[in-house]
Amino acid sequence: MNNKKPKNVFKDGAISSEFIANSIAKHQSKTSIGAHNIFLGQVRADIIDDKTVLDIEYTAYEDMANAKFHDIREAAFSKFDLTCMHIYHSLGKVNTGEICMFVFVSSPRRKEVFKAIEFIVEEIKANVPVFGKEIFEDKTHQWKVNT
Amino acid sequence: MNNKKPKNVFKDGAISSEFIANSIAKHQSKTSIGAHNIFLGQVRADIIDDKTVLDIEYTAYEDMANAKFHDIREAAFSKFDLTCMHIYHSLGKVNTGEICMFVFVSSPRRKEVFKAIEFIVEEIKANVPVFGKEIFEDKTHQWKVNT
Amino acid sequence: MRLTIKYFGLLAEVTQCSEEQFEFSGMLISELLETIYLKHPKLKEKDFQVAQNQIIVTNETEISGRDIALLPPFSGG
Amino acid sequence: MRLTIKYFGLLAEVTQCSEEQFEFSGMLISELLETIYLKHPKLKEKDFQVAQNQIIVTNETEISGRDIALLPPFSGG
Repeated sequence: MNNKKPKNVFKDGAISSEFIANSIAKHQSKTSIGAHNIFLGQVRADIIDDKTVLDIEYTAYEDMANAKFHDIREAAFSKFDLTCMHIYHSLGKVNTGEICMFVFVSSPRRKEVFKAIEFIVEEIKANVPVFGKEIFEDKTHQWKVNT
Repeated sequence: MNNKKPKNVFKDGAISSEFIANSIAKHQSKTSIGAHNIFLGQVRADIIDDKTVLDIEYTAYEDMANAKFHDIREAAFSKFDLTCMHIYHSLGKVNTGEICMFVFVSSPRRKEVFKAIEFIVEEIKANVPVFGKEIFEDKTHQWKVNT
Repeated sequence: MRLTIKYFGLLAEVTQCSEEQFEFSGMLISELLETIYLKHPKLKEKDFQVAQNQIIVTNETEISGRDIALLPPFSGG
Repeated sequence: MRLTIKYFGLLAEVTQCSEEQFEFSGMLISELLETIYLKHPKLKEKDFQVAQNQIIVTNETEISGRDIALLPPFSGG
Protein backbone atom coordinates (compact mmCIF):
# COMPACT_ATOMS: atom_id res chain seq x y z
CA MET A 1 0.00 0.00 0.00
CA ASN A 2 3.02 2.30 0.24
CA ASN A 3 4.37 5.02 -2.02
CA LYS A 4 1.14 5.48 -3.88
CA LYS A 5 0.14 8.92 -5.07
CA PRO A 6 -2.27 10.73 -2.75
CA LYS A 7 -5.85 9.59 -3.30
CA ASN A 8 -8.74 12.00 -3.16
CA VAL A 9 -10.19 11.62 0.34
CA PHE A 10 -12.99 14.13 -0.21
CA LYS A 11 -16.60 13.32 -0.94
CA ASP A 12 -19.26 15.76 -1.97
CA GLY A 13 -21.75 16.22 0.89
CA ALA A 14 -22.56 13.86 3.76
CA ILE A 15 -21.27 10.29 4.03
CA SER A 16 -24.22 7.87 4.03
CA SER A 17 -24.70 4.85 6.28
CA GLU A 18 -25.07 2.74 3.10
CA PHE A 19 -21.61 3.85 1.98
CA ILE A 20 -20.21 2.79 5.37
CA ALA A 21 -22.03 -0.56 5.23
CA ASN A 22 -20.67 -1.22 1.76
CA SER A 23 -17.16 -0.45 2.97
CA ILE A 24 -17.57 -2.90 5.88
CA ALA A 25 -18.97 -5.63 3.60
CA LYS A 26 -15.98 -5.34 1.25
CA HIS A 27 -13.71 -6.52 4.07
CA GLN A 28 -15.40 -9.88 4.50
CA SER A 29 -13.06 -11.44 1.95
CA LYS A 30 -10.02 -10.34 4.01
CA THR A 31 -10.01 -13.21 6.47
CA SER A 32 -6.77 -12.25 8.21
CA ILE A 33 -8.66 -9.35 9.80
CA GLY A 34 -9.85 -9.88 13.38
CA ALA A 35 -10.78 -6.35 14.40
CA HIS A 36 -12.14 -3.23 12.75
CA ASN A 37 -12.41 0.21 14.31
CA ILE A 38 -14.51 2.92 12.73
CA PHE A 39 -14.59 6.59 13.72
CA LEU A 40 -17.44 8.75 12.46
CA GLY A 41 -17.59 12.51 12.85
CA GLN A 42 -21.18 13.77 13.00
CA VAL A 43 -22.26 17.42 12.68
CA ARG A 44 -23.62 18.70 16.02
CA ALA A 45 -26.52 21.13 16.36
CA ASP A 46 -24.47 23.29 18.74
CA ILE A 47 -26.18 26.29 20.29
CA ILE A 48 -23.97 29.38 20.29
CA ASP A 49 -25.31 32.70 21.63
CA ASP A 50 -28.86 31.31 21.44
CA LYS A 51 -28.51 30.36 17.80
CA THR A 52 -28.57 26.73 16.66
CA VAL A 53 -26.23 25.33 14.00
CA LEU A 54 -28.20 24.04 10.97
CA ASP A 55 -25.37 22.70 8.86
CA ILE A 56 -21.64 23.04 8.20
CA GLU A 57 -20.12 23.94 4.85
CA TYR A 58 -16.69 22.38 4.46
CA THR A 59 -13.96 23.76 2.25
CA ALA A 60 -10.34 22.66 2.08
CA TYR A 61 -6.98 23.40 0.57
CA GLU A 62 -7.58 20.20 -1.34
CA ASP A 63 -4.15 19.43 -2.74
CA MET A 64 -2.41 20.02 0.58
CA ALA A 65 -5.16 18.16 2.46
CA ASN A 66 -4.91 15.08 0.25
CA ALA A 67 -1.13 15.13 0.64
CA LYS A 68 -1.54 15.35 4.44
CA PHE A 69 -4.08 12.52 4.47
CA HIS A 70 -1.53 10.52 2.49
CA ASP A 71 1.24 11.28 5.00
CA ILE A 72 -1.02 10.32 7.92
CA ARG A 73 -1.89 7.08 6.15
CA GLU A 74 1.78 6.22 5.59
CA ALA A 75 2.64 7.07 9.19
CA ALA A 76 -0.19 4.90 10.53
CA PHE A 77 0.83 1.93 8.37
CA SER A 78 4.41 2.20 9.60
CA LYS A 79 3.47 2.63 13.30
CA PHE A 80 0.72 0.00 13.57
CA ASP A 81 0.11 -3.50 12.22
CA LEU A 82 -2.80 -2.62 9.95
CA THR A 83 -4.34 -4.65 7.15
CA CYS A 84 -6.43 -1.80 5.72
CA MET A 85 -7.13 1.87 6.25
CA HIS A 86 -9.71 4.14 4.65
CA ILE A 87 -10.35 7.84 5.23
CA TYR A 88 -13.19 9.92 3.79
CA HIS A 89 -14.07 13.55 4.52
CA SER A 90 -16.99 15.62 3.29
CA LEU A 91 -16.73 18.83 1.30
CA GLY A 92 -19.66 21.20 0.86
CA LYS A 93 -22.81 21.16 2.95
CA VAL A 94 -23.42 18.58 5.69
CA ASN A 95 -26.56 18.89 7.82
CA THR A 96 -26.61 18.40 11.58
CA GLY A 97 -26.92 14.70 12.39
CA GLU A 98 -25.11 13.70 9.20
CA ILE A 99 -21.66 12.12 8.95
CA CYS A 100 -18.79 14.36 7.76
CA MET A 101 -15.81 12.07 8.41
CA PHE A 102 -15.31 8.30 8.18
CA VAL A 103 -12.06 6.66 9.31
CA PHE A 104 -11.85 2.87 9.07
CA VAL A 105 -8.90 0.72 10.21
CA SER A 106 -8.56 -3.06 10.26
CA SER A 107 -5.96 -5.38 11.74
CA PRO A 108 -5.52 -8.99 12.78
CA ARG A 109 -5.46 -7.75 16.43
CA ARG A 110 -7.66 -5.33 18.34
CA LYS A 111 -4.88 -3.51 20.24
CA GLU A 112 -3.60 -2.11 16.97
CA VAL A 113 -6.90 -0.65 15.80
CA PHE A 114 -7.52 1.24 19.05
CA LYS A 115 -4.14 2.95 18.89
CA ALA A 116 -4.35 3.55 15.15
CA ILE A 117 -7.81 5.13 15.06
CA GLU A 118 -6.99 7.68 17.75
CA PHE A 119 -3.66 8.53 16.12
CA ILE A 120 -5.26 9.05 12.71
CA VAL A 121 -8.19 11.15 13.94
CA GLU A 122 -5.97 13.40 16.08
CA GLU A 123 -3.54 13.88 13.19
CA ILE A 124 -6.39 14.84 10.86
CA LYS A 125 -7.83 17.32 13.36
CA ALA A 126 -4.42 18.94 13.92
CA ASN A 127 -2.79 18.88 10.51
CA VAL A 128 -5.26 18.73 7.63
CA PRO A 129 -6.35 22.10 6.15
CA VAL A 130 -10.12 21.66 6.21
CA PHE A 131 -12.36 24.56 7.21
CA GLY A 132 -15.90 24.30 8.56
CA LYS A 133 -18.35 27.19 8.33
CA GLU A 134 -21.16 26.69 10.83
CA ILE A 135 -24.40 28.09 9.43
CA PHE A 136 -27.10 29.12 11.92
CA GLU A 137 -30.87 29.13 11.47
CA ASP A 138 -30.85 32.88 10.70
CA LYS A 139 -28.22 32.36 7.93
CA THR A 140 -25.46 34.01 9.96
CA HIS A 141 -22.35 31.90 10.39
CA GLN A 142 -19.15 31.38 12.30
CA TRP A 143 -15.95 29.54 11.47
CA LYS A 144 -15.45 26.38 13.47
CA VAL A 145 -12.15 25.79 15.31
CA ASN A 146 -11.06 22.31 16.41
CA THR A 147 -10.37 21.79 20.11
CA MET B 1 -30.47 4.82 30.56
CA ASN B 2 -29.60 3.49 34.03
CA ASN B 3 -31.07 0.76 36.19
CA LYS B 4 -32.74 -1.02 33.33
CA LYS B 5 -32.97 -4.79 33.33
CA PRO B 6 -30.28 -6.53 31.29
CA LYS B 7 -31.14 -6.57 27.60
CA ASN B 8 -30.37 -9.53 25.41
CA VAL B 9 -27.11 -8.68 23.66
CA PHE B 10 -26.99 -11.89 21.63
CA LYS B 11 -27.93 -12.29 18.01
CA ASP B 12 -28.28 -15.54 16.15
CA GLY B 13 -25.44 -15.90 13.64
CA ALA B 14 -23.31 -13.18 12.04
CA ILE B 15 -23.99 -9.45 12.35
CA SER B 16 -24.66 -8.00 8.89
CA SER B 17 -23.32 -4.74 7.50
CA GLU B 18 -26.95 -3.69 6.85
CA PHE B 19 -27.71 -4.07 10.55
CA ILE B 20 -24.71 -1.86 11.37
CA ALA B 21 -25.76 0.73 8.76
CA ASN B 22 -29.26 0.83 10.17
CA SER B 23 -27.87 1.35 13.66
CA ILE B 24 -25.73 4.26 12.42
CA ALA B 25 -28.65 5.85 10.54
CA LYS B 26 -30.83 5.79 13.67
CA HIS B 27 -28.40 8.20 15.34
CA GLN B 28 -28.89 11.00 12.82
CA SER B 29 -31.75 12.42 14.88
CA LYS B 30 -29.44 12.73 17.93
CA THR B 31 -27.84 16.03 17.02
CA SER B 32 -25.89 16.46 20.24
CA ILE B 33 -23.59 13.66 19.04
CA GLY B 34 -20.29 14.74 17.48
CA ALA B 35 -18.36 11.47 17.42
CA HIS B 36 -19.14 7.78 17.03
CA ASN B 37 -16.73 4.92 17.52
CA ILE B 38 -17.54 1.43 16.32
CA PHE B 39 -15.61 -1.73 17.10
CA LEU B 40 -16.26 -4.82 15.00
CA GLY B 41 -14.88 -8.27 15.78
CA GLN B 42 -14.42 -10.36 12.62
CA VAL B 43 -13.76 -14.11 12.53
CA ARG B 44 -10.22 -14.80 11.29
CA ALA B 45 -9.24 -17.74 9.09
CA ASP B 46 -6.35 -18.59 11.41
CA ILE B 47 -4.06 -21.42 10.39
CA ILE B 48 -3.19 -23.71 13.30
CA ASP B 49 -1.01 -26.79 12.75
CA ASP B 50 -1.61 -26.50 8.98
CA LYS B 51 -5.38 -26.46 9.38
CA THR B 52 -7.46 -23.40 8.50
CA VAL B 53 -10.38 -22.18 10.61
CA LEU B 54 -13.66 -22.27 8.63
CA ASP B 55 -16.03 -20.82 11.18
CA ILE B 56 -16.55 -20.30 14.91
CA GLU B 57 -19.51 -21.61 16.86
CA TYR B 58 -20.29 -19.35 19.80
CA THR B 59 -22.03 -20.47 22.97
CA ALA B 60 -22.47 -18.52 26.18
CA TYR B 61 -23.70 -18.69 29.72
CA GLU B 62 -26.40 -16.37 28.48
CA ASP B 63 -27.94 -15.09 31.71
CA MET B 64 -24.57 -14.32 33.27
CA ALA B 65 -23.28 -12.86 30.00
CA ASN B 66 -26.23 -10.49 29.63
CA ALA B 67 -25.82 -9.44 33.26
CA LYS B 68 -22.10 -8.78 32.63
CA PHE B 69 -22.86 -6.81 29.46
CA HIS B 70 -25.28 -4.78 31.55
CA ASP B 71 -22.63 -4.12 34.22
CA ILE B 72 -20.11 -3.08 31.58
CA ARG B 73 -22.70 -0.75 30.04
CA GLU B 74 -23.44 0.89 33.40
CA ALA B 75 -19.73 1.25 34.17
CA ALA B 76 -19.04 2.85 30.80
CA PHE B 77 -21.89 5.33 31.18
CA SER B 78 -20.61 6.34 34.59
CA LYS B 79 -16.95 6.64 33.51
CA PHE B 80 -17.40 8.42 30.18
CA ASP B 81 -19.62 11.17 28.80
CA LEU B 82 -21.61 8.99 26.40
CA THR B 83 -24.86 9.76 24.62
CA CYS B 84 -25.49 6.18 23.44
CA MET B 85 -24.01 2.72 23.68
CA HIS B 86 -24.95 -0.49 21.88
CA ILE B 87 -23.40 -3.95 22.17
CA TYR B 88 -24.26 -7.00 20.07
CA HIS B 89 -22.60 -10.43 20.08
CA SER B 90 -23.25 -13.45 17.90
CA LEU B 91 -24.30 -16.87 19.11
CA GLY B 92 -24.09 -19.98 16.93
CA LYS B 93 -22.12 -20.24 13.72
CA VAL B 94 -20.19 -17.29 12.26
CA ASN B 95 -18.07 -17.87 9.15
CA THR B 96 -14.59 -16.46 8.69
CA GLY B 97 -14.81 -12.90 7.37
CA GLU B 98 -18.13 -12.31 9.12
CA ILE B 99 -18.77 -9.99 12.06
CA CYS B 100 -19.29 -11.62 15.49
CA MET B 101 -19.27 -8.52 17.73
CA PHE B 102 -20.49 -4.95 17.26
CA VAL B 103 -19.82 -2.27 19.90
CA PHE B 104 -21.06 1.26 19.15
CA VAL B 105 -20.51 4.33 21.36
CA SER B 106 -21.48 7.95 20.71
CA SER B 107 -20.64 11.18 22.51
CA PRO B 108 -20.60 14.91 21.93
CA ARG B 109 -16.77 14.71 22.03
CA ARG B 110 -14.30 12.38 20.37
CA LYS B 111 -11.94 11.91 23.37
CA GLU B 112 -14.72 10.10 25.22
CA VAL B 113 -15.48 7.57 22.49
CA PHE B 114 -11.85 6.48 22.13
CA LYS B 115 -11.52 5.75 25.84
CA ALA B 116 -14.97 4.18 26.09
CA ILE B 117 -14.66 1.78 23.15
CA GLU B 118 -11.38 0.32 24.38
CA PHE B 119 -12.69 -0.02 27.93
CA ILE B 120 -15.85 -1.80 26.80
CA VAL B 121 -14.13 -4.21 24.41
CA GLU B 122 -11.44 -5.16 26.96
CA GLU B 123 -14.08 -5.70 29.65
CA ILE B 124 -16.08 -7.95 27.32
CA LYS B 125 -13.03 -9.98 26.37
CA ALA B 126 -12.01 -10.44 30.02
CA ASN B 127 -15.31 -10.84 31.84
CA VAL B 128 -18.14 -12.09 29.65
CA PRO B 129 -18.67 -15.88 29.56
CA VAL B 130 -18.76 -16.47 25.80
CA PHE B 131 -17.03 -19.49 24.31
CA GLY B 132 -15.82 -19.85 20.73
CA LYS B 133 -15.27 -23.25 19.12
CA GLU B 134 -13.03 -22.90 16.08
CA ILE B 135 -14.02 -25.43 13.43
CA PHE B 136 -11.37 -26.45 10.90
CA GLU B 137 -11.83 -27.58 7.30
CA ASP B 138 -11.54 -31.25 8.32
CA LYS B 139 -14.33 -30.79 10.93
CA THR B 140 -11.93 -31.06 13.86
CA HIS B 141 -12.04 -28.16 16.30
CA GLN B 142 -10.32 -26.33 19.10
CA TRP B 143 -11.60 -23.99 21.78
CA LYS B 144 -10.53 -20.40 21.29
CA VAL B 145 -8.88 -18.51 24.19
CA ASN B 146 -8.75 -14.70 24.26
CA THR B 147 -5.33 -13.08 24.51
CA MET C 1 -28.46 -30.64 49.37
CA ARG C 2 -29.06 -31.21 45.69
CA LEU C 3 -27.03 -28.95 43.42
CA THR C 4 -27.26 -28.36 39.70
CA ILE C 5 -23.92 -27.75 37.97
CA LYS C 6 -23.66 -26.23 34.51
CA TYR C 7 -20.75 -26.90 32.17
CA PHE C 8 -19.79 -24.76 29.21
CA GLY C 9 -17.58 -25.01 26.14
CA LEU C 10 -14.65 -27.38 26.47
CA LEU C 11 -15.87 -28.51 29.91
CA ALA C 12 -19.20 -29.65 28.51
CA GLU C 13 -17.20 -31.75 26.05
CA VAL C 14 -15.17 -33.31 28.87
CA THR C 15 -18.22 -34.10 31.01
CA GLN C 16 -20.35 -34.90 27.96
CA CYS C 17 -23.22 -32.94 29.43
CA SER C 18 -24.22 -29.31 29.82
CA GLU C 19 -25.90 -29.66 33.21
CA GLU C 20 -26.09 -32.31 35.90
CA GLN C 21 -27.12 -32.72 39.52
CA PHE C 22 -25.03 -33.70 42.53
CA GLU C 23 -26.06 -34.73 46.03
CA PHE C 24 -23.69 -32.78 48.24
CA SER C 25 -23.27 -32.06 51.96
CA GLY C 26 -20.14 -29.89 52.10
CA MET C 27 -19.88 -26.12 52.55
CA LEU C 28 -17.21 -24.81 50.21
CA ILE C 29 -16.70 -24.62 46.46
CA SER C 30 -13.43 -26.54 46.92
CA GLU C 31 -15.35 -29.45 48.48
CA LEU C 32 -17.89 -29.41 45.67
CA LEU C 33 -15.08 -29.55 43.13
CA GLU C 34 -13.64 -32.66 44.83
CA THR C 35 -17.05 -34.29 44.47
CA ILE C 36 -17.25 -33.34 40.80
CA TYR C 37 -13.69 -34.59 40.17
CA LEU C 38 -14.66 -38.04 41.46
CA LYS C 39 -17.08 -38.31 38.54
CA HIS C 40 -15.04 -36.31 36.00
CA PRO C 41 -11.35 -36.71 36.85
CA LYS C 42 -10.31 -35.10 33.54
CA LEU C 43 -11.70 -31.77 34.71
CA LYS C 44 -8.74 -31.54 37.10
CA GLU C 45 -6.41 -30.89 34.16
CA LYS C 46 -8.58 -28.12 32.74
CA ASP C 47 -8.38 -24.39 33.31
CA PHE C 48 -11.69 -22.98 34.53
CA GLN C 49 -13.44 -20.56 36.87
CA VAL C 50 -16.51 -21.22 39.04
CA ALA C 51 -19.50 -18.90 39.01
CA GLN C 52 -22.15 -19.00 41.73
CA ASN C 53 -25.29 -16.97 41.17
CA GLN C 54 -23.54 -15.61 38.05
CA ILE C 55 -20.59 -14.21 40.00
CA ILE C 56 -17.06 -15.60 39.81
CA VAL C 57 -16.12 -17.13 43.18
CA THR C 58 -12.99 -18.65 44.74
CA ASN C 59 -12.47 -22.15 46.10
CA GLU C 60 -12.99 -20.76 49.62
CA THR C 61 -16.42 -19.35 48.89
CA GLU C 62 -19.35 -20.88 50.79
CA ILE C 63 -21.99 -22.54 48.71
CA SER C 64 -25.35 -20.82 48.71
CA GLY C 65 -26.84 -23.42 46.43
CA ARG C 66 -27.91 -21.36 43.43
CA ASP C 67 -26.70 -21.42 39.83
CA ILE C 68 -23.26 -23.02 39.95
CA ALA C 69 -21.38 -23.06 36.66
CA LEU C 70 -17.92 -24.18 35.55
CA LEU C 71 -16.57 -21.76 32.96
CA PRO C 72 -13.55 -22.39 30.70
CA PRO C 73 -11.46 -19.43 29.46
CA PHE C 74 -13.62 -16.79 27.77
CA SER C 75 -13.32 -16.15 24.07
CA GLY C 76 -15.99 -13.61 23.23
CA GLY C 77 -15.53 -10.79 20.74
CA MET D 1 8.82 38.17 -8.69
CA ARG D 2 5.12 37.62 -9.13
CA LEU D 3 3.52 35.49 -6.39
CA THR D 4 0.09 33.94 -6.16
CA ILE D 5 -1.39 33.85 -2.67
CA LYS D 6 -4.34 31.62 -1.74
CA TYR D 7 -6.76 32.45 1.08
CA PHE D 8 -9.05 29.95 2.79
CA GLY D 9 -12.07 29.99 5.10
CA LEU D 10 -12.35 33.07 7.27
CA LEU D 11 -9.33 34.66 5.54
CA ALA D 12 -11.02 34.48 2.13
CA GLU D 13 -13.93 36.34 3.71
CA VAL D 14 -11.62 39.06 5.05
CA THR D 15 -9.77 39.52 1.74
CA GLN D 16 -12.94 38.91 -0.30
CA CYS D 17 -11.01 36.67 -2.66
CA SER D 18 -9.67 33.15 -2.71
CA GLU D 19 -6.51 33.87 -4.67
CA GLU D 20 -4.63 36.97 -5.77
CA GLN D 21 -1.25 37.98 -7.15
CA PHE D 22 1.42 40.22 -5.63
CA GLU D 23 4.53 41.78 -7.18
CA PHE D 24 7.21 41.19 -4.56
CA SER D 25 10.97 41.58 -4.27
CA GLY D 26 11.69 40.44 -0.69
CA MET D 27 13.11 37.11 0.49
CA LEU D 28 11.22 36.02 3.58
CA ILE D 29 7.67 35.05 4.43
CA SER D 30 7.62 37.84 7.04
CA GLU D 31 8.35 40.42 4.33
CA LEU D 32 5.63 38.97 2.10
CA LEU D 33 3.15 39.22 4.97
CA GLU D 34 3.99 42.93 5.42
CA THR D 35 3.19 43.45 1.74
CA ILE D 36 -0.11 41.57 2.08
CA TYR D 37 -1.02 43.54 5.24
CA LEU D 38 -0.70 46.79 3.30
CA LYS D 39 -3.59 45.66 1.12
CA HIS D 40 -5.52 43.70 3.82
CA PRO D 41 -4.76 45.29 7.21
CA LYS D 42 -7.53 43.25 8.89
CA LEU D 43 -5.52 40.06 8.31
CA LYS D 44 -3.14 41.25 11.04
CA GLU D 45 -5.78 40.52 13.68
CA LYS D 46 -6.44 37.02 12.41
CA ASP D 47 -4.92 33.75 13.54
CA PHE D 48 -3.39 31.84 10.61
CA GLN D 49 -0.50 29.71 9.38
CA VAL D 50 1.38 30.04 6.10
CA ALA D 51 1.96 27.07 3.82
CA GLN D 52 4.52 27.13 1.02
CA ASN D 53 4.51 24.28 -1.44
CA GLN D 54 1.86 22.70 0.85
CA ILE D 55 4.14 22.70 3.90
CA ILE D 56 3.62 24.90 6.96
CA VAL D 57 6.48 27.42 7.19
CA THR D 58 7.61 30.08 9.67
CA ASN D 59 8.01 33.82 9.17
CA GLU D 60 11.75 33.28 8.74
CA THR D 61 11.40 30.82 5.85
CA GLU D 62 12.79 31.94 2.51
CA ILE D 63 10.33 32.25 -0.30
CA SER D 64 10.77 29.75 -3.10
CA GLY D 65 7.89 31.19 -5.03
CA ARG D 66 5.51 28.24 -5.30
CA ASP D 67 2.05 27.70 -3.84
CA ILE D 68 1.76 30.15 -0.96
CA ALA D 69 -1.42 29.84 1.11
CA LEU D 70 -2.76 31.53 4.24
CA LEU D 71 -4.62 29.00 6.38
CA PRO D 72 -6.94 29.82 9.28
CA PRO D 73 -7.35 27.31 12.17
CA PHE D 74 -8.29 23.85 10.91
CA SER D 75 -11.69 22.37 11.66
CA GLY D 76 -11.84 19.07 9.80
CA GLY D 77 -13.46 15.95 11.17
